[in-house]
Amino acid sequence: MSKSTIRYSGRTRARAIKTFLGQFLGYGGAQLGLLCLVFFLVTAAMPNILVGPLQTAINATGDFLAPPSGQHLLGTDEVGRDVLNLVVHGARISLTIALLATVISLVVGTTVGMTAGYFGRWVDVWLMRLTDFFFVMPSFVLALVITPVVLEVMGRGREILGFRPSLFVILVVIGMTSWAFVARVVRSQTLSLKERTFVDRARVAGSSNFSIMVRHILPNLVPQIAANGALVVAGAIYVETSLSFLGLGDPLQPSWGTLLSLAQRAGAASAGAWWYLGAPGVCVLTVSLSFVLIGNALDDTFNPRRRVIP
Amino acid sequence: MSRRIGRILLRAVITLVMVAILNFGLFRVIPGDPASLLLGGARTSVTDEQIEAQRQNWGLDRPLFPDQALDYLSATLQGDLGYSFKFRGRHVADLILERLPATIVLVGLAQFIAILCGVMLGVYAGWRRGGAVDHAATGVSLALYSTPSFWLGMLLVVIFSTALGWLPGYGAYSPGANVGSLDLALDYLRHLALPVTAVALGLIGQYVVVARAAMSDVVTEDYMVTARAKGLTGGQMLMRHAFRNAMLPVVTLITLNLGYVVAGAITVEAVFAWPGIGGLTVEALNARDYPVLQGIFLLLGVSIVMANLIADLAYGLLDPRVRQ
Amino acid sequence: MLDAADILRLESLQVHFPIQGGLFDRVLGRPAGAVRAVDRIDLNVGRGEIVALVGESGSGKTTVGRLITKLAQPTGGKLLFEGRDMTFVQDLSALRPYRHRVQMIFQDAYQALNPRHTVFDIVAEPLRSLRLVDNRTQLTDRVSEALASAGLNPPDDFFSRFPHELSGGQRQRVVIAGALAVKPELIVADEPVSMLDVSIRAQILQVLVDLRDKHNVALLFITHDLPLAWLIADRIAVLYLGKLVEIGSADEITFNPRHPYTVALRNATPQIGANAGRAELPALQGEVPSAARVPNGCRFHPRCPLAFDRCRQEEPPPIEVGPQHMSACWLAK
Amino acid sequence: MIDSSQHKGSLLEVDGLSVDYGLKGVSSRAIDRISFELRAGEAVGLVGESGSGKTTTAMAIAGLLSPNARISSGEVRYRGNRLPIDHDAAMRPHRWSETSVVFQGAMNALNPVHRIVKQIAEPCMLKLGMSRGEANARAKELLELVGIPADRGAAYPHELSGGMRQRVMIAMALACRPSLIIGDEPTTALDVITQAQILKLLGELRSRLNIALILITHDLSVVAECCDRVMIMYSGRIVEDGTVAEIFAQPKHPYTRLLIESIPNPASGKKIIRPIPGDPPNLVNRPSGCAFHPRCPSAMGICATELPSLDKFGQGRVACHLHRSSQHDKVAAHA
Amino acid sequence: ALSCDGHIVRMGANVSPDTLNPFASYSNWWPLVYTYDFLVCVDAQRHADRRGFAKEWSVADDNVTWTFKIWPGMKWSDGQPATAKDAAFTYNYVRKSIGTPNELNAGWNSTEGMQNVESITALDDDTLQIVTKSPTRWPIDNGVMMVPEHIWKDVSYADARSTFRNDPPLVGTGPLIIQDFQQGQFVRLSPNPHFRTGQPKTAGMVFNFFNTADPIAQGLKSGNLDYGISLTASQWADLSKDSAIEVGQNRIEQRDYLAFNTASGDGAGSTEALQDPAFRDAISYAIDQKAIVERAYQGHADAGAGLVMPAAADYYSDLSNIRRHFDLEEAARRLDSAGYRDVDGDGIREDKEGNKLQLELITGTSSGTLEIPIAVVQLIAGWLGQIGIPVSVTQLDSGALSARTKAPAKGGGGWDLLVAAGWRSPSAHDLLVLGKSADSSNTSYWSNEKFDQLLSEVEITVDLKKSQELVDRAVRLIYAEAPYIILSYPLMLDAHRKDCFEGWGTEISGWSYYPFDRLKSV
Ligand SMILES: Nc1ncnc2c1ncn2[C@@H]1O[C@H](COP(=O)(O)OP(=O)(O)OP(=O)(O)O)[C@@H](O)[C@H]1O
Ligand SMILES: Nc1ncnc2c1ncn2[C@@H]1O[C@H](COP(=O)(O)OP(=O)(O)OP(=O)(O)O)[C@@H](O)[C@H]1O
Ligand SMILES: [Mg+2]
Ligand SMILES: [Mg+2]
Ligand code: NI
Repeated sequence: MSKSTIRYSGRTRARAIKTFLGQFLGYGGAQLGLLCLVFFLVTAAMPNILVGPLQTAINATGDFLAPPSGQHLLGTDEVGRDVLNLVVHGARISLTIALLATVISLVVGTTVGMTAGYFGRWVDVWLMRLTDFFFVMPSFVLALVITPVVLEVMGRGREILGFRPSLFVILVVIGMTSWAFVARVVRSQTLSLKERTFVDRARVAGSSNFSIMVRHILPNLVPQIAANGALVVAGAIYVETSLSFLGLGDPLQPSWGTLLSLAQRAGAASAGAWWYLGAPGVCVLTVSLSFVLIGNALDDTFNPRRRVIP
Repeated sequence: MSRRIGRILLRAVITLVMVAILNFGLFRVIPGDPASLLLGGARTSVTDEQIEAQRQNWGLDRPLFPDQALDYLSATLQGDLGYSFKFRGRHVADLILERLPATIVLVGLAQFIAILCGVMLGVYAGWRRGGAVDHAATGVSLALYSTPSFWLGMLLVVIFSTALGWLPGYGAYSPGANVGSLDLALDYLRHLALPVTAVALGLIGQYVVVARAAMSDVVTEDYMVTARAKGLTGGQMLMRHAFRNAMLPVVTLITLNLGYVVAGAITVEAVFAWPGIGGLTVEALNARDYPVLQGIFLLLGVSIVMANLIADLAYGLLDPRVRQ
Repeated sequence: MLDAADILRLESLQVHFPIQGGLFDRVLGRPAGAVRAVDRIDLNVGRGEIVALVGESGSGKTTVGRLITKLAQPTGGKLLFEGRDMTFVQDLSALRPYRHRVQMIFQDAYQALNPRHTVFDIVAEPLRSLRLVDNRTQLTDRVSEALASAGLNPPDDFFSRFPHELSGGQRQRVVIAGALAVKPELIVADEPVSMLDVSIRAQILQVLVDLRDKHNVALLFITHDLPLAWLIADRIAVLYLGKLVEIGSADEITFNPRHPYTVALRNATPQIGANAGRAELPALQGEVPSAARVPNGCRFHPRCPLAFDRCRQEEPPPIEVGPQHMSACWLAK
Repeated sequence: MIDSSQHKGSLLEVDGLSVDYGLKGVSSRAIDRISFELRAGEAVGLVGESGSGKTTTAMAIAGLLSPNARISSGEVRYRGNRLPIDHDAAMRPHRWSETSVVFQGAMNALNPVHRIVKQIAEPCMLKLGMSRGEANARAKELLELVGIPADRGAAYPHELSGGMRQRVMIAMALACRPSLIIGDEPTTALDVITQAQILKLLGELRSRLNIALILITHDLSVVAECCDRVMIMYSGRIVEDGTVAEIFAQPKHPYTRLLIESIPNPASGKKIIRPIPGDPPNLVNRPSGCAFHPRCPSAMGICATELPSLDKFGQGRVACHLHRSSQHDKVAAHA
Repeated sequence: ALSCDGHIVRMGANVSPDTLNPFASYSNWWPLVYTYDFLVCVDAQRHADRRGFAKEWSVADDNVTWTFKIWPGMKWSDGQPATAKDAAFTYNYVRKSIGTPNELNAGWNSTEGMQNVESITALDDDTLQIVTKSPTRWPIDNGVMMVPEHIWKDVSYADARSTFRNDPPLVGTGPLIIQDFQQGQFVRLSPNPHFRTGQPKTAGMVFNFFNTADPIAQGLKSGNLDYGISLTASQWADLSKDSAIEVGQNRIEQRDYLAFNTASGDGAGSTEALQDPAFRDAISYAIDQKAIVERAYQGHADAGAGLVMPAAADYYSDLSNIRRHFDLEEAARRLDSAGYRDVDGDGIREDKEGNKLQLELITGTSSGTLEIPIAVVQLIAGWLGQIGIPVSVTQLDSGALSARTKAPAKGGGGWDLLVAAGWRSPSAHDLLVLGKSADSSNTSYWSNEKFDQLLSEVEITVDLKKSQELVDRAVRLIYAEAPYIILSYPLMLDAHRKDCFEGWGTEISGWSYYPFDRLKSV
């Protein structure tokens, strides 16, 4: 009998995943978003195969700020590097930052929001004041504060998994500043979830607070988290870009944000170098749009109320 | 009702005190000594003694806690934000007040436009969910929502200023324009056009998304069926019954964003060289001008807390259920 | 009534939910109001006894159930389980043995099941949390057994279903199975059948009665339906605004009610066929007062057709009006 | 306008009405060829298991079906005229002034952000062309009528108890003096005392204003108390239709009989009555023949293959092979 | 474009004045120098037609007594007479603050150099005498701005160095008077009606300040600006195509350099190799200054060599006889022979302790007045990588950068390589201060007794020839030891429109101001 149960649940999961995927993929937005994302992921996975090694000033081949041509499909930058090459290589960092920062902020935000909402009272009051504070704090101020901390922790000049400290700074900053938003959403949802009878039932069944939070509340937060996750991704790419804009990027590993800020510093806008500004910008736009589309579709899929309306 | 207001006020006060305390600490953790930084920026030789003298002058040599912290708190309570390090001789409050109008005009106007257009579009899209307007509005607004607004700003400059030359791309006025001339207002408006567009376009997306979601929730509510059963026309149902209910989440967003009116759109202001709080923030940040940064941050904190306060109170007005 | 066989005793148990006082009130030390949801209730349940708790909506029935299952903390009085004082036990590890013996069937079967858990997980949850089984085989056996006894046959058909794949009656039975799986000695059943149509309703009642008959399980059956209470219970307790106004054997309460509120309840029950001799009393007037503003004197007096001056000033104590029949009314004697 | 005398006072005629719900491409028939007639001032109860299509029938008559519903056959006539129930705009003049609805959950059916007096006054202003002052006066009058002090009119829905909200809904339903009120389980969530008050009120108003009433409930005793006639629904079809007295005294359809038998009755002794075995049928693939046959204690071979039609039987109608005059003899012969 | 009707010169610049108080200000002094005169205008030493507060001056044979003749009948812009007493007041105001808690050492008018002053006195209204303790060029080199006594006599030291705002309109003796100042936005100047050689021809001048160069280039193109400075190479190239615009590039006193962290003990870099002159020498061969100028500066710089930049014409030498040439193989060879070999053959060299070399290069986000193009860093990292020394780059904002490059004793250090820039006056001391032991501007922490001695000798030398020789010795010494590798001397890129004004000069330098006051409408 135990075997049959395991078989059952295995089959159930598979069935649930299948119906979920079926519904999810039924949305045009989800298809489009996934398509874009897969495209960028592939790009990020093998930049060297697609456009050759990353160009720096030392192996740049083109003219300074040459407009798009057959040789340089997206033109060149102010040191003569091929913009297409830069954009393709930038995908990896930008996507990593966006995804990891999103994970950080979702984990922190969900934990804080759920704890505050579930325990209430003074835990709630102080956690939410803390949240308010991070809500108020401008991300770049935080970036300046924690840069030395991260450098200290990582050791000077070290790399972790091939990423340099400045990337970690950006990751941590985005993670830290964007969780407040998630925490608010999660908390309000938790407030209503914890009043559900099934939580009471779990308590009568002898479950601990931790297991109630993990087994009962968390799964019901999934639609919220999925929907907001998409917004956080868009926000993360955005913040990464503006941090680079303030000069906190890594000049040897250009992300799309760094490229935008380089373009700005080189005076691309007033010199009319639209390709230099446009290429990374369109990439940022496309990726965050595809996440928003996927998040929208996830929200629609998970939200039974939305499903009824055609 | 008064209980609710009391509770809301208490929360606001707690947040403000926390903002003030952390405000003090945070800016002192940032590496870089303002004295050496500023003096080092000069093209003259600076001796260590000079730096030390400057540190003394600014009180930076005293222990962070409690001396500097208490000084800061007591002065802040008295409304004295101190003098700027960088712009020597200027009261921080003066500096901020000087820049505030430009930011409020820019972001305020952009918010106004975005709220107007975004809410209208979003409400209509949610009302006719699945329709042509819905698809178009949602698509465009999602795209706008995902666009970094400073990039949008740069594009606008490249297109409308550099390439077409229709509108000025930078600053708030034409250099050398005569003060007091009637054209000045027109000139100001022309300069305002592009930055306002950039900020507003970025915001519209948010409003459309939220208003649409709220509206499509409201449409499924049972009282909308009641309204239909009563024989109301579509317009009557929308205006009399759906709109006010759909406004609840939108009001939250509006007030949250209103808090940011003060902070300005830092990156957009940088792109357009708009003389607002955003520019001041960047300058103060580079110079480690603690008093100014603290002032801006305090202002931001206060305005966000106030905005939350307004949100809570407005909620009470819109939704009688939370008035208890 | 000091029956040694009593499994549960409530001694002047009360719950006052504070009405959140505002900042100004707190500063000024003004006392904030309280919802007197349950107001000094004395009640005992014997082993293998079915006691029905009836009353209007909002009279505090569910709250009594939540007190017994330790989901709410009483603000006064005592909760004795087998003579042991459980009033202040709150620690999870100390509560576990109690949870093992006292279970609750929740009012709303749609709310009480986590939509993301399978039936198996739902029923197995208390077994796992209370560590009642050692291995997977045992667990599966216990779950099947519980589902089967709640009338869900064959059990493995339901293991992998999610709540939304069940009909209302099946859901209600899953909730019941969850409580039964623990093999408790006392079940608080909160309106387990109010939302069901007659056919499913009868099926579930039968299961509960069987439990008592076969396993000597005690049952606190909460309902607002007097005929239903009569049908299933040995004794009936009538609750009005958080206070027990009458208690007695099922037949006594049904056919010989001594409190005007019980009479009103009985009269209001719609019946099929000719309703001979129904209008003993004029119908009740007015709304149920809020539990936050309990009237002085007898709390029923504003709506009582028989109220007189004493009712408005003094609260009547419970008076013995028959064998095991108490009524809190000045007119009961 | 067709001469009303032609219709012998019949107010509403439902003729072969079927409604399908489309869900993710699968369409399921919620009600199937329902026909009945309602006279002015008559109260009819609609009873059946959960999911048998009671709400769907009511909403179809009121033209308030949800967007994924489709009327696949039949029509509804009101005072002899066809009602455009699938056309929102065309229905509009009819709404509330002729047919009003008391929705299942009064909690959600009232707009939470408007004062109740405003919500009651709204149809008066729109339908009867009253001024705001007149409408408010009328709203207060209506509130008094349903037993709510007029000064409570300034309250918001959440400030009222469930019973009061239900009465506000009823007051609202009466606002335009309709000829037909549809009450969809107006008392399910209420306790017996409040329920009794509301039912009494409805009964009084009905006789005073000659309003026809369709009362949906799963509680047979409620029907017994305040209806003239009952229609029993099972799996999207009407299986029996007759006067209250007749049906409770002599149920013909086995389902009706089981339903009535399972009501506890102190007079008949303390005994839990054997429930109807089995589960309600699935809408997407209904059992062939009579939908009740898998659970029917007196099912015959024919029940599994042939759908019994709703035929006149005695004073009412019944859809069962046991009670078809032609079939009757066969059954007898069988035995 | 806007019409030229206003006859107001519209300037675009990117560093905004911090305050108009010369005792407190130290950022952009451009607008201030139009209003206040130096005693001897810096231009005056090279351009005969430029004069400062003093019309002429002389020094006695003892080399310590200086006599200055103030312009007779000169007036402050408010009409009050401007005399030698005002000059004496200004100097003594600063001098007397020495040793007080509020010593005036913060702004342009600073006590620097005053320790060497014996006395400053106004002999009469037209004559000022300065006596120094030892021979020095300070009396004519100093940058103290002459302020009117009748306004400043009541200002306390504490106020003067911090909160006194000196609100416009100012009172000065310069050609253009600041009338209006909006922090971070603009400064408006109008002609001084009492200017000693007659009122300037234009109707005034407006400085507009921007944080980036984009608005400046844009303003020039659209005709909203007449003059713009700090342009990027791309903008400059773009503007040079416009026929209404004339672009220019000028030598300035900035040098962009690569510094090694030569500290040992606290604050040392990741490897002791940095302290080894042979290692630094070898690396110098791997830096191609010509390529840097071509690629990173797009030609708008002079290739770096020694400490002295070409703009400091008095001391410049291209060091041709000792200059290292770019040769990666040579660099590798020298590394090998100095003991930094790739022993384990993984392409990365090890230091003498056997640790793999991995250098951290730090650089700022904005550095000096002219930014260092980020391509410089890419090139350096690339070349070092090619000779087996991997380099990681950390970009820091200016605050963090200054914190990390502080002296180890003050908590700085811990980095390996630094790419930075400095803009100093072309005086002998400022040129050499980069190598002075324990000086805050010596970011390599390099310390050499001989160099320090040469520097202190230079400080008390009045004779140009002699100081040139001393400077040359010091420059060669530090070049050989290579704590710094000078990368380039960037050129300042500017442009002006030709349609409204004429009389634009050709030369611009941090220490001479561009003669905008002499512009005339077309
Ligand atoms: N957590 C709480 N805080 C404040 N008041 C509460 C709380 N829980 C219940 N009450 C109040 O206590 C009273 C009794 O509620 P309870 O749920 O016990 O009623 P009930 O008899 O179960 O009603 P029903 O038949 O509707 O289920 C009500 O007035 C209710 O509003
Ligand atoms: N919007 C809908 N979309 C799809 N199916 C629906 C929809 N509304 C109702 N149904 C289905 O149609 C059938 C009839 O529903 P209806 O609401 O008419 O039942 P009911 O008799 O009123 O039941 P209850 O007593 O539970 O209110 C049910 O099986 C239900 O699941
Ligand atoms: Mg209850
Ligand atoms: Mg229904
Ligand atoms: Ni023009």
